[in-house]
Amino acid sequence: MGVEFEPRIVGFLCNWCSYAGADMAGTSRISYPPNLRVIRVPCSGRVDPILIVKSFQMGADGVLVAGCHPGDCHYAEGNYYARRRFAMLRPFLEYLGIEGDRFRVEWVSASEGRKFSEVVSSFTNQLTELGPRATGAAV
Amino acid sequence: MSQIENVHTKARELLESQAVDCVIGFGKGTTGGSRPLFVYGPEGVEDLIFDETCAHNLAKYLLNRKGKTTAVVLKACDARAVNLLLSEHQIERDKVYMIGVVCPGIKENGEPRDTCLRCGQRTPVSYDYLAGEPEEATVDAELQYKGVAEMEAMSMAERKAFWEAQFDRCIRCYACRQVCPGCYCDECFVERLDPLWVGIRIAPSENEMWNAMRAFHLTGRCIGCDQCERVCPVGIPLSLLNRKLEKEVYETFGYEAGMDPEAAPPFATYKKEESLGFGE
Amino acid sequence: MARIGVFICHCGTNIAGTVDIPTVVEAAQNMPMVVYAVDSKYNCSEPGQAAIRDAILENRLNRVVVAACSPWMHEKTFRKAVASAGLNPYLAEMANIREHNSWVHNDKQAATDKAIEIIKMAVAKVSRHEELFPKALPITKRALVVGGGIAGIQTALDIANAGHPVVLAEREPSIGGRMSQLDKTFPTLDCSSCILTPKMVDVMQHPNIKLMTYTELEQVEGFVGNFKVTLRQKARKVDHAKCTACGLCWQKCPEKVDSEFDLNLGKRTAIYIPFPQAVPPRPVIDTANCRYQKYLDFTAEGREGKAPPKCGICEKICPVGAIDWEETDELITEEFGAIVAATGYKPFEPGGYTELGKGKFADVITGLELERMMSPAGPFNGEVKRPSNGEHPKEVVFITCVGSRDKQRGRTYCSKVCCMYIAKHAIMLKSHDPEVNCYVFNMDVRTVSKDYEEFYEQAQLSGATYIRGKVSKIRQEGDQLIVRGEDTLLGEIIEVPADMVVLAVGMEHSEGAAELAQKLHISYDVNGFFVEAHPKLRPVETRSDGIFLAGACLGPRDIPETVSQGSGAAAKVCGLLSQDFLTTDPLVSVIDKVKCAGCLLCQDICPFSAIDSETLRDGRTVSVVNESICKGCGLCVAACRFGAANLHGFTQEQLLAEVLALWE
Amino acid sequence: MVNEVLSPYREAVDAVIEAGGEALRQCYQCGLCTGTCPWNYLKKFSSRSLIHQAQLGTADFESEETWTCVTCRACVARCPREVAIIDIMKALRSIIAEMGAGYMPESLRVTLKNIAGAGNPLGEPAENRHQWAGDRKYPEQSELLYVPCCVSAYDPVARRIAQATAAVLDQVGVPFGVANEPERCCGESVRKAGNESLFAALAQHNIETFSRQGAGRLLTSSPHCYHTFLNEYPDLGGRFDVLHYTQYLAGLLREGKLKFGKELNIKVTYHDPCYLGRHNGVYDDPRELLRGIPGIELVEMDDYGPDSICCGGGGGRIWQENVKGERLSDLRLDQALATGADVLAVACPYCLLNFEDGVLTTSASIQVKDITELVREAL
Amino acid sequence: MSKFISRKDLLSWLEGVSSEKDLVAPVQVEGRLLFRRTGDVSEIVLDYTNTDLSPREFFFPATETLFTVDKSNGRAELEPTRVERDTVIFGMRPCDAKGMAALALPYLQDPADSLFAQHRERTAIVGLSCLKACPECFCTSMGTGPDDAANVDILLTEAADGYMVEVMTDKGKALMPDSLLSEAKADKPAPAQVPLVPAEGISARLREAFDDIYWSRLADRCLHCNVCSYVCPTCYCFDIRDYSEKGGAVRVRTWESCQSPGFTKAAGGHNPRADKGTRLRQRFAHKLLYYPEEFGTSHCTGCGRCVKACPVNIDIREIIGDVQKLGKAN
Repeated sequence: MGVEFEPRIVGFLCNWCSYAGADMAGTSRISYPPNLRVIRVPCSGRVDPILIVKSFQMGADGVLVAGCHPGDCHYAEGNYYARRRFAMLRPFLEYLGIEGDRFRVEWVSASEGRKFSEVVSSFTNQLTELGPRATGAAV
Repeated sequence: MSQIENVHTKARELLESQAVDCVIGFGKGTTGGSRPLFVYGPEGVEDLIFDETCAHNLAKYLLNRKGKTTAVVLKACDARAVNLLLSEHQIERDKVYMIGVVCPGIKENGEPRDTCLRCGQRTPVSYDYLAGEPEEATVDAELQYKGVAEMEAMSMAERKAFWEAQFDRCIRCYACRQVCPGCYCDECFVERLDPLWVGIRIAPSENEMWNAMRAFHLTGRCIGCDQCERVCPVGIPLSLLNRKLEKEVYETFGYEAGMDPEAAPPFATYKKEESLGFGE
Repeated sequence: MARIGVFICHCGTNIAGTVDIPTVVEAAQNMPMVVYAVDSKYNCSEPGQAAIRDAILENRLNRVVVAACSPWMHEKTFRKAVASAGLNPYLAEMANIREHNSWVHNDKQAATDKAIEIIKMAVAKVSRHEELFPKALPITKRALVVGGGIAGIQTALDIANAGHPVVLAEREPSIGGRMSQLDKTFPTLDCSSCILTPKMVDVMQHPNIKLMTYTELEQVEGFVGNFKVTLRQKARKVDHAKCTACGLCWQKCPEKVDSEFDLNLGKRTAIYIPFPQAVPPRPVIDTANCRYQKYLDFTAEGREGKAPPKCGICEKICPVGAIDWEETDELITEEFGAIVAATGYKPFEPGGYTELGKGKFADVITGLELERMMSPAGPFNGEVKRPSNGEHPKEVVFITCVGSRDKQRGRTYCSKVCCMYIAKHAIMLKSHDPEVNCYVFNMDVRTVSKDYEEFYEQAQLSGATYIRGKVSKIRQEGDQLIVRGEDTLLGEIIEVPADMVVLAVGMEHSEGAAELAQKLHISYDVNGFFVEAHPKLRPVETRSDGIFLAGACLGPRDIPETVSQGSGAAAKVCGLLSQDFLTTDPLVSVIDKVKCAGCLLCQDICPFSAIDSETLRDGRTVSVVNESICKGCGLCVAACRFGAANLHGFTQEQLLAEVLALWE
Repeated sequence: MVNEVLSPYREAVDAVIEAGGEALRQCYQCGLCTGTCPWNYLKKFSSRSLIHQAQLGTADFESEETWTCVTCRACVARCPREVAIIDIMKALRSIIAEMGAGYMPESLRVTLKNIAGAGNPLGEPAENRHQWAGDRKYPEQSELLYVPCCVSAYDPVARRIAQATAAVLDQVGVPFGVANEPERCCGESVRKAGNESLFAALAQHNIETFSRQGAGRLLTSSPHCYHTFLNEYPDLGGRFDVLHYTQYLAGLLREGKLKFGKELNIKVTYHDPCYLGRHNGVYDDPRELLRGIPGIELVEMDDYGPDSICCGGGGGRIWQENVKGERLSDLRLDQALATGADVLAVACPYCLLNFEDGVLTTSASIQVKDITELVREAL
Repeated sequence: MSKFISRKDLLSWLEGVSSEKDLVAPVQVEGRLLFRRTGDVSEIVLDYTNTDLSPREFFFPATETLFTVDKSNGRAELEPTRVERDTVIFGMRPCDAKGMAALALPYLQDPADSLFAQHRERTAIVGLSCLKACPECFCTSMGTGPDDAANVDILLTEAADGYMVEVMTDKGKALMPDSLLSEAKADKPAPAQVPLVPAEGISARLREAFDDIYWSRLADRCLHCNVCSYVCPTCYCFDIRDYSEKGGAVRVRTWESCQSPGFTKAAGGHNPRADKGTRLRQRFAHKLLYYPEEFGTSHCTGCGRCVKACPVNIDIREIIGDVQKLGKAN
């Protein structure tokens, strides 16, 4: 093959915790692989599942949604609703033929720069191991 | 009196007393089966039939009759659709008169529908008037998620190939959507221009996006009438999608759509302490 | 057509050190709708901002992307810069190529490629930006304080003194709260009622304060600056406008019941004021115990058997005819700009500690019961007596942390005040009776405020013996209680014979705290205490704008802290009410009435109850966002299948554009 | 004489934590455990000090105290920091047991050797396991499997329990099998004595045996077996429906399948076994069963239910000698005598043995009976 | 006497065709019978009444890129799509063949649609006459018939052990040279008996019944899915959109239907056929009135697919009957 596979990851980060956590990783200069493309959202509860499905349709190898830890949502309960939606979406994606491991939901607080970098690293590694999504993949 | 005679009597009474403007029920079709029948006056009441060919879910038609008083003949699954529409504030309870019928199990081409084999309900969960004698069917628990379980047992690659082959046939006629009592958007996401979620191509990628999102929009809302699958002109097993989601919803949240119009649907509520497998 | 300008920041070498800026500039120039792309050493510097301003004017730019640091850092800066060129500030977007890129990647090629894509996404997003305008809303300059304890009293007085009208609502017949039950206060040993009563009177007499006792909060609608609150004035059966507080009724009432105020150690009558210094000094009739009311109920229900006596003495004796048997609960709706919850705490109920025998042994009492005993106005006229035999106790054992710091009882927190009130009790008991010996079983002694450690020392000097260890068992031997536990310093089991045992019970959330929180749309923690907006920086605010907190409803507090918080909450309220208009953030949700099918799911899930229903002329009911309440979380957008809800600044179109930009 | 100075010994702390005693970090030394511990009515035993020594790594592995705890769980139930004190005790013991360093009571050492060798604490030949049943042969294959516990299978006194239980089951007419020769000690006291590897081997063996016998439900006489099968075997893959016989019989009583024919006319007090009560919250079923026997007046002791005092047999103590005057069973017997009861009812073979001993040595005028014996008498 | 080809020879002929051209034939797909490109002659179904979808997708594909825009050279260049391969559709029923002809009339009217013209040009139709009618058929009432050879290049009629062959066009002749054929030994079997529908004068009746409440009552039942249009061999409505993709742009044409609510929605929001009754009427008026008026032939071929596929049994045969009565009543 020669060229190593570089997964493309779409990441929806909640503004208050995870986006700030990613900033924290930056300010702390904690490096991680460059495969994630970040879309800032106010809350993980803002992430319409269709955006995730659309990302996969376009060809994303992985989708990450990161929000405040349950109980710490800036909007008190947004991530609780998000959690329910994603809990249904993940098995559904698997059912359609998209490995559940390609869709990650993580809780990263504004102070968890290290955790953020670990999440991106481990997700990138995991997706590299899974390999590219077969073309014509469902959705 | 037989069930259909009771329906006739009740329909006549409702129309004569002008308690309702219209009774939606089943009439005889031209190809040996039945079809939806709209009766606007007592004189048409005798045309109403009910038998094992009455496959349609008439609850869908209530969406076109907002603000008008309507009586509707409902099988068990159809009554759940009414409950769904009630819980989603699409119809008003006092404008709908629910004539429940005890369902014998619907047959297609003489064979029972798979849906009906899976269904333990013969008597509607809700009704204003029940035309038949209540009864319940016993169902083999294994049938409940038959098909879904087989899908789950497949490998990822097999499942992917399976759905690719299925969606490849889709012609995007939207019959599945049009017949579904849970699909009533003014403008379906698939037809929106901005945001353009799905292009207009009738092609694998678009077909898959369409079918996947349509099913997901029914998460916790599908009442299992499987009309989508019944009307699909190219025979895509759509209920496999919906039933997978209903299985997840039931196993995770213990919720079944349309059973109780007062119960909070899964996406309308949450429990702080619930563990759904995301990092906690 | 969008004319987008892209301004790429070197940030010194912070970005330029890792990202090949010329390549990025060139790539940006070729992006769709980009008509201008340029780099700058420091975009955020004054010359950097001026360059943006000039470029907007020269190139007739109508959208701007600043590729630099995190929006957390400079979003406001660049919005201002854009606005200074006459453009709507919300037409700017930041591409974070520093925190999310140059600072976390070392490979120059990868970081450059990533920077280009980040900018591409921002360009795609900004092309869908719209002009947004904040709104101004008038404010109702009036505050509601819920709870008439010392926290609520202080809050109400401070707001009223600043010139704003206040309604102080208290559910008991009198204000005063827990503090009014105390005898003395630590560490100064001031008489509690001596310092509290004047404040209570101030409340009653203040022209800006409307006092509503025996009143509960029923419902809260509206939002910051414009709350509509329904209060339930419970039926008092006494016309307070007529009553002169002569006291004849409560002196003559024949029905004696346990006094809640005295923790059932004393009696009160069925028509009563809870304590002599009650404010307002007007009685209410306890209808559950009133003889005449029982008679009325009996006849009204037409029950059989012997009717209760037809009493009505109060009515006969009242010189002004203030007794009103017809009076019922009344719902009063008022408008407020701000609400303060100061609903306090209740003492922990120690019955679950079977080994301590509260309820089984009469001489095991709680600290608050001891307060009532020691109070000169209390049921025992200030004499401390053993409930079992009425004798003065000589050996008194105190037990700390009852219902505090105990996971087994689900009470993990320290109640903060118990150590100090035990010290106070020990000192006071000794001063009541020099022969008393006090023993304090404790885990730690916590003396964390001004003069507290000295006060603890004073208690020790007064003769109290502190034993380190938790009590494992109390048993009765003769007429004494044997208190057993390990003295952990000796490492020996120790047994102390006692005439009386005082349990230093902790603080619990007040009755109905969760219900109140739900009405106010504020959060409460696992212990039932209300949650502040930020534990350090916003200690008296909540996440619901316009709703503030003070005192022990937030968690265990002593009086000084409670009073400070009352003043703090009052300052926050005054700050709010001093404005004429509220400016709202335009990054809020909006619901398309045509697309909305009226399923109302968004209303169920909106954490701020910011979505109302509206019935249109065609008869359809749809959801409408109240922009003043909406906080812009976007939950409604993700929940809306119809595509009716959208969130300014993070629209579906914008987020989709960002996704698609990656595959352009 | 040079004064010995203590200094914290990190490696020893780590060893305890490694052995499962991580809970010690939570302890804030309030001493409630010591005060609660029944030993302190008889002798000095400060569990708090022991934990503190473990916190500092200065635990004395040569001390007898390591083996004192009866794992009765009274302290754990009250500990305000929810410290798993039993785990700490277990961890200390396992350092000794697994590493062979430090003091272990000789009698316990012998018992463990017996269990390791013969599969039962008494060191009896495995083939004698079924002797309690006399000539009666019970099927080995059964969905419902009665597991009598080594003590009631081998001990000449405790055999009463197994015999009575089997007789009751027979009379009710429930089809059941008996765990026979291949069965070994459940391993509960082995684990509490710190020997994890021996426990694992026993558990593995028993899980295989029960599975081979087709068991779906296990019926135990000993709360110790009950606790182990219920709470510890699942982690090793042994998932059975586990019932103490008092639960099972109470169930039969509720269903009307257990019927009594005789009135006993006695006053009974019931001693809660720690492993049935505090460890597993079973307080009501035994009492329901006793109250269901015609003619029994049930009276409670001063401390009962969650406050009940241990007989002294838990945590491997049953295999160790207690000098007179230091027996928890005697303390408990006094409480029982104070109620004026004719019979002290128990539901655990260890309790039975300890109280029988106590009655013998103190000539207390009370009979000790297992509940199952009373049930049999009343049938 | 007619020509004849044995079944065996036919299959080997098909084998030969499929090696050179795209062979399209009825194939069983998950319980449905569909025209599919196939290289495997053995999977071709020969014994059937009709396919579930019409063969129109091989002339008017569900989705087709009309042209792509290439911007790589710094200026936009339009690249039209070309039909590169010859196609042979085997097994088309006369009703569908008539349908393909009906489809061609509007598409080839000046100015002709070049893509359609290419499809048409490069496609040969091998028809198969019907010996058995399906219950929904009414072709004879719509200007064609079970053995109508007018619109095919070759017409086959099943006979013992083989097929009677009628080669109708030069294209047909080139495809199936005489050398493959023998003289038939028997007469051509009788075609299927197809029930009649009273279609005489229906155009005029429809015009008279234009404003009747009949349509809105019929629409009560109609779900307004696109099934009828999409199974129909002659419906030719489409939608066109441009998409920018991967640096370039494409213009895409797909099937659309007069039944979908947005079909006639104009910019600005006005929709002349906003209600379901007028949309439903449009379909039947187009089939039986507007098209016949413009092109002089029926736009319905009586294949019966819409009758079979309609989820709520909206039956054009019944409507023809009803409208005849309505027209007269007025």
